[in-house]
Amino acid sequence: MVDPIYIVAVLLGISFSLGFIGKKSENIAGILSLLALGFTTLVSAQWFYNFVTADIETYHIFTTAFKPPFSINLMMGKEEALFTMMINAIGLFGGLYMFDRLKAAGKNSFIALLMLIMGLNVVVMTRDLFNLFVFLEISSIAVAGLIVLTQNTKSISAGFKFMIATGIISGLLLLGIAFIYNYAGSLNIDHILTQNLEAAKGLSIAIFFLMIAIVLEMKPFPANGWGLDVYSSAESGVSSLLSSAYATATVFVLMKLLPFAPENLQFLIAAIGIITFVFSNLMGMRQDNPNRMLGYSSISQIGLLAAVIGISSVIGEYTYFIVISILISHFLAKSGLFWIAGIVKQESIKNWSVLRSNKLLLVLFGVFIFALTGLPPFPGFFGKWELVMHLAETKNFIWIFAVLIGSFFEVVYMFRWLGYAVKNDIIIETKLKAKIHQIIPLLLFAAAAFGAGYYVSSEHPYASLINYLPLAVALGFAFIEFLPVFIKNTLAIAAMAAYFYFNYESYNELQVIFAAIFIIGGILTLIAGYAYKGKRQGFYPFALMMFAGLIGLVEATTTLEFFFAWELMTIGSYFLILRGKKSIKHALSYILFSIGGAYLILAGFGLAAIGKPDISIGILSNIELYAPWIFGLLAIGFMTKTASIGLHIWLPGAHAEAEADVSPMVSAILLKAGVFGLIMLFLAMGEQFIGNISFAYILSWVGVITALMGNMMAAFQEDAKRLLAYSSIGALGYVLFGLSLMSHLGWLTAISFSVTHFMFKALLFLAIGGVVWRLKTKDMYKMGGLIKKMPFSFISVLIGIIVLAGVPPLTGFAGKWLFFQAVVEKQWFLQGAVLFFSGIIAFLYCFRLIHSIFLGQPKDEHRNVKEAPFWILVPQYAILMVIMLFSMLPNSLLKPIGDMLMPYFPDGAITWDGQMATTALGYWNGKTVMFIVVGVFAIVFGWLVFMNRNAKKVKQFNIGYAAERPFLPETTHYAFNFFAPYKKAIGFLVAPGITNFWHRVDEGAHSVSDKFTKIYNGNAQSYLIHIVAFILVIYLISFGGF
Amino acid sequence: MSKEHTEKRIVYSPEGDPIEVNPLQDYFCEDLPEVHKASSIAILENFRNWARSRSLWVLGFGTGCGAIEMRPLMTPKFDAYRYGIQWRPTPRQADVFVVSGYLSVKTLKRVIRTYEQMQGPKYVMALGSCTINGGMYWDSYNTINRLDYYLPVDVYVAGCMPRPEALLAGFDQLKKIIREGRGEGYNKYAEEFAWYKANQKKIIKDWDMPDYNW
Amino acid sequence: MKEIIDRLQELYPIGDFKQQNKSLALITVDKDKAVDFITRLKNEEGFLHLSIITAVDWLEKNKFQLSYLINNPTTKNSFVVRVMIDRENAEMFSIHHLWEQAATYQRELKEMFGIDFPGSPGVDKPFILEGWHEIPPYRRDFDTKNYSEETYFPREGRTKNVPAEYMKQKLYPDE
Amino acid sequence: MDPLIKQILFALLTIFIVLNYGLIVQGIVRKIGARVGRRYGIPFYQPYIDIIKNYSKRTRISHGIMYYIAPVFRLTGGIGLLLFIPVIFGNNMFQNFSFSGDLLLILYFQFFGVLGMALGAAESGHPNSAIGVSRGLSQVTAYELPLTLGVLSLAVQYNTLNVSEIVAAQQGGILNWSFFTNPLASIALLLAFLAAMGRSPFDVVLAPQEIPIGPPTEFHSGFLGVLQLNRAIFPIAKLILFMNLLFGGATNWGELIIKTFFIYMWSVFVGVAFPRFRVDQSVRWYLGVPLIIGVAAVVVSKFF
Repeated sequence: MVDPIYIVAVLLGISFSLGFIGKKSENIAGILSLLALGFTTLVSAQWFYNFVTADIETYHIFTTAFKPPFSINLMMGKEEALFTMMINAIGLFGGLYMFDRLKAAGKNSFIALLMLIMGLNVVVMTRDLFNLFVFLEISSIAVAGLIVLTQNTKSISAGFKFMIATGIISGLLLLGIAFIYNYAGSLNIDHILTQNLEAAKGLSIAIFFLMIAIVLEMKPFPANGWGLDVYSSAESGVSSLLSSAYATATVFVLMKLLPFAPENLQFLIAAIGIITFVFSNLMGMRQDNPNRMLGYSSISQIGLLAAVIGISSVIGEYTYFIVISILISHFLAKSGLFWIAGIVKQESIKNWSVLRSNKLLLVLFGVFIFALTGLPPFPGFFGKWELVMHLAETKNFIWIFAVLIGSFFEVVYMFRWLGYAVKNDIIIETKLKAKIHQIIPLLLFAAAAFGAGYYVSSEHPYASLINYLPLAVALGFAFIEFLPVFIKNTLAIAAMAAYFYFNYESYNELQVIFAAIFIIGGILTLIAGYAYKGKRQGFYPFALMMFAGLIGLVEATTTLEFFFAWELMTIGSYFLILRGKKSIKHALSYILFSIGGAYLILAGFGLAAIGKPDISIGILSNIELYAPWIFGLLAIGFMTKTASIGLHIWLPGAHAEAEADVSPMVSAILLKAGVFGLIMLFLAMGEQFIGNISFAYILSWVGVITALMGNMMAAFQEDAKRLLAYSSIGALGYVLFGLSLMSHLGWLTAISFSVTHFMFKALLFLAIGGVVWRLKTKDMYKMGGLIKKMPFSFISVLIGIIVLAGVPPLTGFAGKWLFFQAVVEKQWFLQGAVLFFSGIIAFLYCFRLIHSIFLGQPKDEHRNVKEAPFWILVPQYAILMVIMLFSMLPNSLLKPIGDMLMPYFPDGAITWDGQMATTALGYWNGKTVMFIVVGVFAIVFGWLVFMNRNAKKVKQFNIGYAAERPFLPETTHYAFNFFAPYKKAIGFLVAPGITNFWHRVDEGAHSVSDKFTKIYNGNAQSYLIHIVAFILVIYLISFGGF
Repeated sequence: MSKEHTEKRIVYSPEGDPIEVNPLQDYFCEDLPEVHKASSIAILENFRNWARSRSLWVLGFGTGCGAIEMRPLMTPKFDAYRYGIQWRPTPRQADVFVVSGYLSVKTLKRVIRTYEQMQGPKYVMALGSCTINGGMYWDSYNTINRLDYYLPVDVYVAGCMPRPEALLAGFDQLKKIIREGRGEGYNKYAEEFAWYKANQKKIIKDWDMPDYNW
Repeated sequence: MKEIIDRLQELYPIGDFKQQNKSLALITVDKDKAVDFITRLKNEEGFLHLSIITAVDWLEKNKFQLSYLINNPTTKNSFVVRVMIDRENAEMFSIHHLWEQAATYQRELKEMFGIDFPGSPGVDKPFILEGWHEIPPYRRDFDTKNYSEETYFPREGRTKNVPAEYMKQKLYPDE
Repeated sequence: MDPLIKQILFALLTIFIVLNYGLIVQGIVRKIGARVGRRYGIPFYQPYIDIIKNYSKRTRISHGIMYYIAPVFRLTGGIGLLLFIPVIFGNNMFQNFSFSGDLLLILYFQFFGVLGMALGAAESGHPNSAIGVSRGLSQVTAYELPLTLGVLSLAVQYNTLNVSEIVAAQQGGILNWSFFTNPLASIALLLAFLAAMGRSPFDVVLAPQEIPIGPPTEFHSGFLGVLQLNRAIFPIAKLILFMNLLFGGATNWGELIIKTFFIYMWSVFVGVAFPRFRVDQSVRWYLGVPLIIGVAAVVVSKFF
């Protein structure tokens, strides 16, 4: 193995030798520097590899013949190897990325780069305090040199502020070191640590200065204005060095020096860190400039790390794992994002739509955003999970709250940015061209993000259980994007079918039901994808990712697997929703609600794991502590997905704007993920109480109001898909109510209704999607009379609405019947009556849907429209056949579900006699009802045909029109504001109160963020005052001044 | 009404292809009426005629001043309900069209349209001298003289205006006609359709509807 | 009434003043000054209400007479302002800017007499008649009886009687 | 005889009796209305003549397939509803097909015909039809709420949703009728019944003078004939249901006719006395007093 001293030696040597190279030979200088950096990267990588695989001993380097504390010594351990590897890598690839920029600035810039990296390497490896100070100085001077690469007022003033600030910091550091030397009589870290620090009076002041200097290097809120100016004005490549290399080294220094600090100072550092994390992210929401936004993000991430390190005594041995996983995510993602920002060169994130001109960059951008926000499968995900778990374990609930709220703020602005990039309307003509030396680092870092994710999860005791196969298949589709839709669709269907075929036997009944909804339902909706032409890029990886998540939910045995799958599903569906038209706003609100919900789930799982030996799902069923809290957190988390009232505002837009086959995916299938979660929760935890009131009772009302409001709002929509989306909200209210009944019949209702809802909602969304496909509008009043043009779609919608409305003899009635029996049995009459009422309101929108689109007056523009594409009809008719089967033989659906529920709710089951269902209260025979209705219908129909056999077919305006004639179909088709009188009577119930509430929350957060951002006025003097005031305040706090 | 609605126009399909719309052809059924033979089974047809005569549903369409004489029919004093006569609001469900008084050309157009929208067998009862020979408007530039040139009239009730008693007598007469199987005015209309249409078109200059309004 | 006219006599060439009764007077004004005059009556003399605009066909004089009946709601006096216009290419200035409802009267006059009011809203749209292609029916040179006989299939055998004599004969044939 | 065939024959008999009863009662009600207005009025058999007349029409037009089968839906809804209700208590054969479902099936099956009819009316393309449907559906939602509460209250009282058992529980004297044992639920149900019958003041759906009889405005000839058959059967089926729920059912046809006739009179008298509500008025009205009575009924039967 190469001695690590050569890292320093080579870097120093090359940078000195660059001085001898002629003025014109920047190329040679550059290549030499890169070679040097490559060498150092390899050296540290080799050390790291050996540490990981061979578990070798820590290596010490002694610079002179004396042993420490009489000489300076360096150390190469596993941590050092990792950190130097990261620093060298960013030096190498950052240098490569900036190659032509540095070359243009002259060879001295290469020297600055090499000095920076060299300095940081030593900062990491050294065990000597003064040495640390010296090399930190060298690095910061090198950084200042790099900052002023861009010769404009902004960057020069930023460089000046940087020098001033680091000057103060160095002064403090030096002061601290001097005092320590005075009291401890040594500069060697290990040596000082062996002494009894407590004993030395006055040493605490010394350590305070030392630590505060390091903390200031991390740019804590609010004394970080100087850092932000650097991020926003320096070259992107330099910012990436600063954010990734410099900050990484600082984090390591903090870890190294932490043992110096007494317990209370450690907590103070942690508090500073978490405050920085929350507030920087809060202010990040207000940013429009990408570099400055990334600056806020960098500062916040480092703040989080400082917080984690600060409370390492609480977290214990896992600190290292958490820090490393979060840091690696940050390191890779932030450099990548800074580099992309350097290529895009847009001052406002709104203009990032230009990124669409380069697909590769767009994909990389997405990967980095996900890595940064801690979504799976990237390492940050596991870091955040472990962090929350350990904070919960030690009951630091406020910390959990702070971590999650800060992360949530970060998600807000990162995904807004991503949304703008993928979907914003601003069209900029320039085609982005990235040079090859800029692309290579990006690609390598993106790959490293995946690799690191896999590595980190393999280190984790439970993460290694996660089934990566579905995710791998989904990602695999990213590599066959060049294939036409037909092949990809077939492959996707085959993959899902094969997965189901090989696995379903290992599922229990509940899992089979939901796996069937997820996978068979998924296959059905995928069939509609054959209707698309071309390549349909960016659809299959995400669709399959969503299904991978759904499958993961069903299969999850640990809470970590469950959460992983939940996040995966969220990501996939986010992109599917983002594909729709005008989706940018809706997709953002979708991801925000989903991630907010996911964080609640995370917190819930964290609380659940307190005092438990493992994290299997089963721990939910024997919880002693905080049970109502856990139940509440998890229930609300799941209810964001089922879009219960209050949490529903993301749904209508998201589902309505999606594509023809995506709407059924997200509406008929995805929502069931929330149902599955709730079922799991109820099964595990049973009834929970707040005081005397049962949670189930509260949820029953939530479900009832959701159903009522969902249905009522659906009745007043003009947009067909929005109508169906609101109807989904209402239907999920039914399911929630059914579950909250906590009885056999209630659950039977809920689960069978979930299945039925999947069928009719998929049917309706596909049929309406087919109509919209042909008509290119979603407004119902612009349609009309399409029954003659689209008879097959009409039949689908007809059957769909009959099932939806629950009118016998079709299978929808089963749900209504069961539900009524369950209500009477449970004696929740008021809820039952309101729910029945909302079921009747469903008639309103059902009729409106079919009337406005298929009946009434055909429009002139639609004379030549064709029936919906064949492949969109195929799944509809497959579903239709199943509906007919279940209608004829209701026990083929209900009996297996009832049997499945027997172990959980043995009382009150239905007795079956053939197709005759009997409960304690009533009875129903689906088959005879069907026969009677069909029989009577046939006879009456025969009679009518006999009477009216020679009826004259007439055209659309042959109507008795008060002796006049209609003139235009548009003015004759009564469809707009169809339920005007109804709206007049009870429209006040559907005033957009909840939407307004969330808007106000949004505005409030942004205006708070605005207030705080104002303290950064760009003035060096005020930044100085911030720093001094900060030090003073911290001093007073730590020494009891307050 | 304004003319542009009856002229040809171009609309564009969702794909942007032009579609030519010819309102008269495209919105209205263009077929001509057919003659419907009475059933050859005499007893059946007699039974049906009895039912038709006992259930006369009148279209509530007052064309002229005579409409005011129709209202008292439903009051306790005359009570036409007892003869199975009642008013229907839509031509689709009505059997008898009572043309109550003078007809301007403009109204005639609506009357023809409405008459054609009724389902056969259907009957026309014309009130007052105006429908017989023009009455006091015999030399007006805008009022027709003889209704039977435009529609097949089954019963005329003379007078200016006829009182409700006369109307009842008219209904009685109509019943007799129907019972005897002579209430085939609508078949006559179909048989001599060309002649009726020519007469109608002679005075309705801007003919902006199909030849037969189904 | 007379006082008003006396006052305005100097400004407008007013001819043929005739006090029909206590509250109604007829006056004739030149076509060019008519709108000006009516405007003055409305704005300064309180004749705020336009009751009707109608026309008389003076076939023999080859003139149309337009009569504007305007009313002062406080004094309850009315003027009939008469304007004589040529029968050929009959045309008159519109007063719809004074009273909106004038446009309707003007539309009717255009249809029935063929008097044009350029600028009046919707004056060319058919008002009552649908598809009328003859000369305007209220002109005296339009022979309505002849038109009716040619167009509307008169019933043969229609006879005319003097009602009183006919009824006498019918009821009391012996006397 | 095969029991199934016997059952079908009895079902046909039920339909026949109810059809005739429905037509005659229609005529009688109109006759009573005439006599109240001091008119002589129609002959009581006038509804028969009207139906025969409509079937005797020689021409008919069709606006499309849904329009064509809408009357079939409507009549199937009426007949089906009748067949699912146990008509005569204690008579096995006149229980008809009530073994195939309980009260809930009946409540939901009502809508089968309504929705089918609404679809057909909509296909006629007439705006007045669509307006009528819009009004009708709005009104349905409103009166269903007190109706449901009343039914729930009865279900609690008798602890069953089986109509036959509800009737059985009311046997043994007038005072055992739900009308007396559960007056609040009865009031709620009878108020809902008014709109269910579609008579004034809740007849804005048809509104002959305003939207020429609303949904069926384009129906005529044979189509109208089928609708008229339904108009005879459907109200009687509803009457029988209310009789079963509130007035102890009937043990023979005579009792049935007397009871249903008086229940019918309730809606007739209200209709004669009150003018028509607008839709928003009737919706608001049903969400007021009847709703409160319904809630009270449920609360009372749950806790007392």
